[in-house]
Amino acid sequence: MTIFTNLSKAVSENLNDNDTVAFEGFTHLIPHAAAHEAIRQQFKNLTLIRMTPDVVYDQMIGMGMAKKLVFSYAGNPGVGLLRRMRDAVENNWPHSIEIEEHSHAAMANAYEAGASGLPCAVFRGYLGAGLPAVNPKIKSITCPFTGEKLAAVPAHKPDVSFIHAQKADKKGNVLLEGIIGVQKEAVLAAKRAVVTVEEVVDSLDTHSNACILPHWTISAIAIVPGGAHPSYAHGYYDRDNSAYLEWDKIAADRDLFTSWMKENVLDAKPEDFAARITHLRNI
Amino acid sequence: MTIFTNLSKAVSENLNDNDTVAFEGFTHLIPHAAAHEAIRQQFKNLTLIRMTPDVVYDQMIGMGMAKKLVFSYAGNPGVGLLRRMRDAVENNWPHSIEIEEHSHAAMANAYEAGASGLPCAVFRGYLGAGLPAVNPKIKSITCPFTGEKLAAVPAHKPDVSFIHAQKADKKGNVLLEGIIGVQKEAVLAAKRAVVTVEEVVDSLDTHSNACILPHWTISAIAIVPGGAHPSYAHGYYDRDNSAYLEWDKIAADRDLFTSWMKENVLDAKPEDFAARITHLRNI
Amino acid sequence: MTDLKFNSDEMMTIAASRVLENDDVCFVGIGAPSAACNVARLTHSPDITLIYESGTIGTEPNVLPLSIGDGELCDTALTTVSVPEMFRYWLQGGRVTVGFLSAAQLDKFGNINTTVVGDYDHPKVRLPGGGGAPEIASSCQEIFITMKQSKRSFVDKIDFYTSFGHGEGGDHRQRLGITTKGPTLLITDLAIWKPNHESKEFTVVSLHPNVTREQVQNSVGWQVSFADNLETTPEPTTNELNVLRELNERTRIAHTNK
Amino acid sequence: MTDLKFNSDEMMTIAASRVLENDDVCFVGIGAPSAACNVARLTHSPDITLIYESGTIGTEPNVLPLSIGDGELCDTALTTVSVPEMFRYWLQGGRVTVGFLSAAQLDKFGNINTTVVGDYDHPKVRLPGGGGAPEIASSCQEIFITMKQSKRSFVDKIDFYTSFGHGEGGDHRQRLGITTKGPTLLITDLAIWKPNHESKEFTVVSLHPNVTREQVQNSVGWQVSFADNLETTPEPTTNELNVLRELNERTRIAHTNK
Repeated sequence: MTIFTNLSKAVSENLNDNDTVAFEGFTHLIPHAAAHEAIRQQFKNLTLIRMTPDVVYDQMIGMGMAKKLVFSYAGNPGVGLLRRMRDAVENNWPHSIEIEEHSHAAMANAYEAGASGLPCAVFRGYLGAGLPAVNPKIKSITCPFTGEKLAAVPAHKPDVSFIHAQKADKKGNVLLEGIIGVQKEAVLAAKRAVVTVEEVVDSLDTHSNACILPHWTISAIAIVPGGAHPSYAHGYYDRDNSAYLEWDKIAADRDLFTSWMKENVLDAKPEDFAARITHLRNI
Repeated sequence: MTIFTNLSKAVSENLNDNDTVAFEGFTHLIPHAAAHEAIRQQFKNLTLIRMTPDVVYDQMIGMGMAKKLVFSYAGNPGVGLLRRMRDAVENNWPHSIEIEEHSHAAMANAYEAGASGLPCAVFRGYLGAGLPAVNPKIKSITCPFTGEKLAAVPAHKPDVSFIHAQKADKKGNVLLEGIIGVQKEAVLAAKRAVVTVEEVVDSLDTHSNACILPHWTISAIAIVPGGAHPSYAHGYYDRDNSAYLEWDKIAADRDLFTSWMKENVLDAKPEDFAARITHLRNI
Repeated sequence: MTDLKFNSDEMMTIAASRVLENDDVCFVGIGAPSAACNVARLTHSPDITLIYESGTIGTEPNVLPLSIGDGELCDTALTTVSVPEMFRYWLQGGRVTVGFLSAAQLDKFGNINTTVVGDYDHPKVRLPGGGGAPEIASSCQEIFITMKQSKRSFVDKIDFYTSFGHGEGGDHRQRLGITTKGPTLLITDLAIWKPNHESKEFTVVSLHPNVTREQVQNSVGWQVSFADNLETTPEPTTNELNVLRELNERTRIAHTNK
Repeated sequence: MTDLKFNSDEMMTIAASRVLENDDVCFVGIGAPSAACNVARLTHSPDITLIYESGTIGTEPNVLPLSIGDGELCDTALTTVSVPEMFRYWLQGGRVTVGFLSAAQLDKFGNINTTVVGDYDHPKVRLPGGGGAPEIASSCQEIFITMKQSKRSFVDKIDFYTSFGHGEGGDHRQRLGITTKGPTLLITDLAIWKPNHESKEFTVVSLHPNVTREQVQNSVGWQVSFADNLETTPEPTTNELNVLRELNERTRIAHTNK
């Protein structure tokens, strides 16, 4: 099927400068390999959407690819702050970035609304909170039955969403399982969707209500074993906690960051991910 | 666990005259046994909510228990019209009933909004359709970002929802699988929830993203093998298509209806359901 | 072409099956649409995605379902989602290329009534209601309708707008802010109809074999327009007929065995 | 009571674990709340339902997760739902009895800042942001907060209202239309605090063993109120300490092995 391709083509044919893009994953199944490929292809001026921007967005911001960040929690999970993002926000290095900040509830609802083809998400949120005063994208809507004032935010409609999943069948239908986050919504909300998978199998052979994305919702699939590292792929390999701890040190210093990125991203290949998870395999 | 009880108690302790109640099931897993128990206990003045009122609501309407019907498709699936409901609407037999009619999209969204604790559901619907002119519960809301006029309906918040499910574990956690319809939403939207199950097992032992209702979302569970008949329970027994065809004849005549109800419902017991599905078992 | 005799029901189902394509994502109504969609899948469009509103996506039933939620649909589906998700992500999300509907009453602009005959508050016949149809009609990229012609169902004025087709014709859809195409094909037991480009009135573009203009007109409650270049629908092929008949026979056995 | 020595971190976690009950449905923040919730589960409340915002419901991790979405949480959960469902059905749906939070900055009314130190547009320190906290604070039936006391974090005025506690005190929550109780308990390394019934200002109701009023006051940026009937928090029991230490040890081994 033409939906299968290599990661380089999957990225170059679906991502463009100035795009609004989501690389989604909620701690689990983060599409690191796809993000590194985007870094190698040196895209510029991206609006990056993600509930939990972590290491990959720290890397893309540090490499100067981001015009704007739309997010709800920007931390290195279990470790601390994002030092490249801080450097951009606090010191404009390598350049300043715009911030559009939400709560998790707002972001999750905005993806859900995007997947649902709606222009906005409506939920009970931000009561008493400070964000509506600093984010003009947070508005309200009044229930026509009760008069209750509810929060409204624009639906997320990325130009392209990238996700990593456990497997695809030969037609290109994709299975995600475990902590599935907002990935289904991110794919369905986007104009184009790129998926990296651990493997391709004859049949997904799973539960009738499992989280499956039909092949016709996906623009391109690339097989990248280990492609979530240092995040994890449930049933394949564990989270590389030490890599997250290490990132805190790397990101603390501009020069160290730059040389690490050259060695581990710019001069690396998608195929390198497989070796990074050998010691983390759990099957 | 006190959550397990017999069907008679489960119904008498959770349903009251004048309640708004949903017996949900989308062709699959329809809680026939629970509805028959409600008929035996002769509740009055109920507001019956259901996307697809079929044989059980035809029976309850024919028995004079319904004050009002909130629905989106009132048919005998694969067979035709609901003759007892028609007799009530067209001829006020046994008495007149109020009608609040929606589309499937509106009903599904109204349950989803109820489960989400929202006062109303917002969706793109009813464009050019006739229902908004005859149903004052259909209003609109304007997107504060695009100006698009969207449909709004009140959230469903039943006093009690009844569903049938495949199994519960010993703590009372319930698993539904296959065509899961709106049952999870109906349970989470309701003040109280009663579940009948085919069996109780040591462990649900299923996929991590299966449709499971934790025990603390459920008021009472009764074990009623065959409790969905003539609907079906995926993995247990097939749909009794001939019973649906037969219903068309029974419901066509007031006297035949009345005598059938006496013999098969009023004078019957929850335990009778098990024998009705013996020939339909598929495991 | 075939040496087998065929009846008008078979011609309708087969003609309807031909208008689907291999990469269509089709929201399937029960009854005539369901048969047509599955014949398409079993003949020229093996990879077509069939969706039933019960939540089954990419289903490949071996027999036709009696209801919209038969276990067969789930057993053979790629995945089965909840009904709220079906209506939010898949239908409203704009993922469906073709909605395939039937009707109790239809007018010449493709507006559909399955709600009531007579007045809404005091109906002569209370029909089942719209179910998914109101939003299928507005959310799918286009709508195909298939049903048998009769004066009772092909009416000049429907009693209730269950689903909006082209309204009063012309640009009525656009004026209501509906961005999808609406009804683009009507396949009956007698003919194939398409909306006129300007007026959006359904026009007969192809007569089924051995059907006359008079037969069409006599089973319709309005003055029928015929296309200048009126065609004749190709007869069912042997393969089409065999596939349909085998499907119906498997279905009959499956639903009466129980 | 125990003969084992314990430190103030341990006292904090154990005191926090004691306030949970067996039938609580608890939305768990990472860090100190996560430890407290799991100690509760492993001691007096074996059936407590722990929910993490990654979608894991009824999880029973054998080791503490490093992140909110560790595989361990899913492996041991009753079920794992999508994040939109988590925030819509479970949190906003009002199903959570206790939200357990921590903070970078806290004021005496239980308002929380995890967004910025300094001005929002030109921050001195850009913190991670609220994540789930803004809606946890308003949707859970009540909020417990646990964090270590320090002048840097217990401030008279927070720099940003990430999550609303009692606002300016009194009936401020109700005036905003918030129907839930908000912060009802604060458990620190030094004391247990509860909001004053009227003013909603956090008041020290119990000092941990060997902690003085001065220690409490010296680590807080406002004039502290103490309850008239000030109590002393019972020391950790041997069992509580053993459970906590074993949990921490299992966690250490699990997260460094890799």
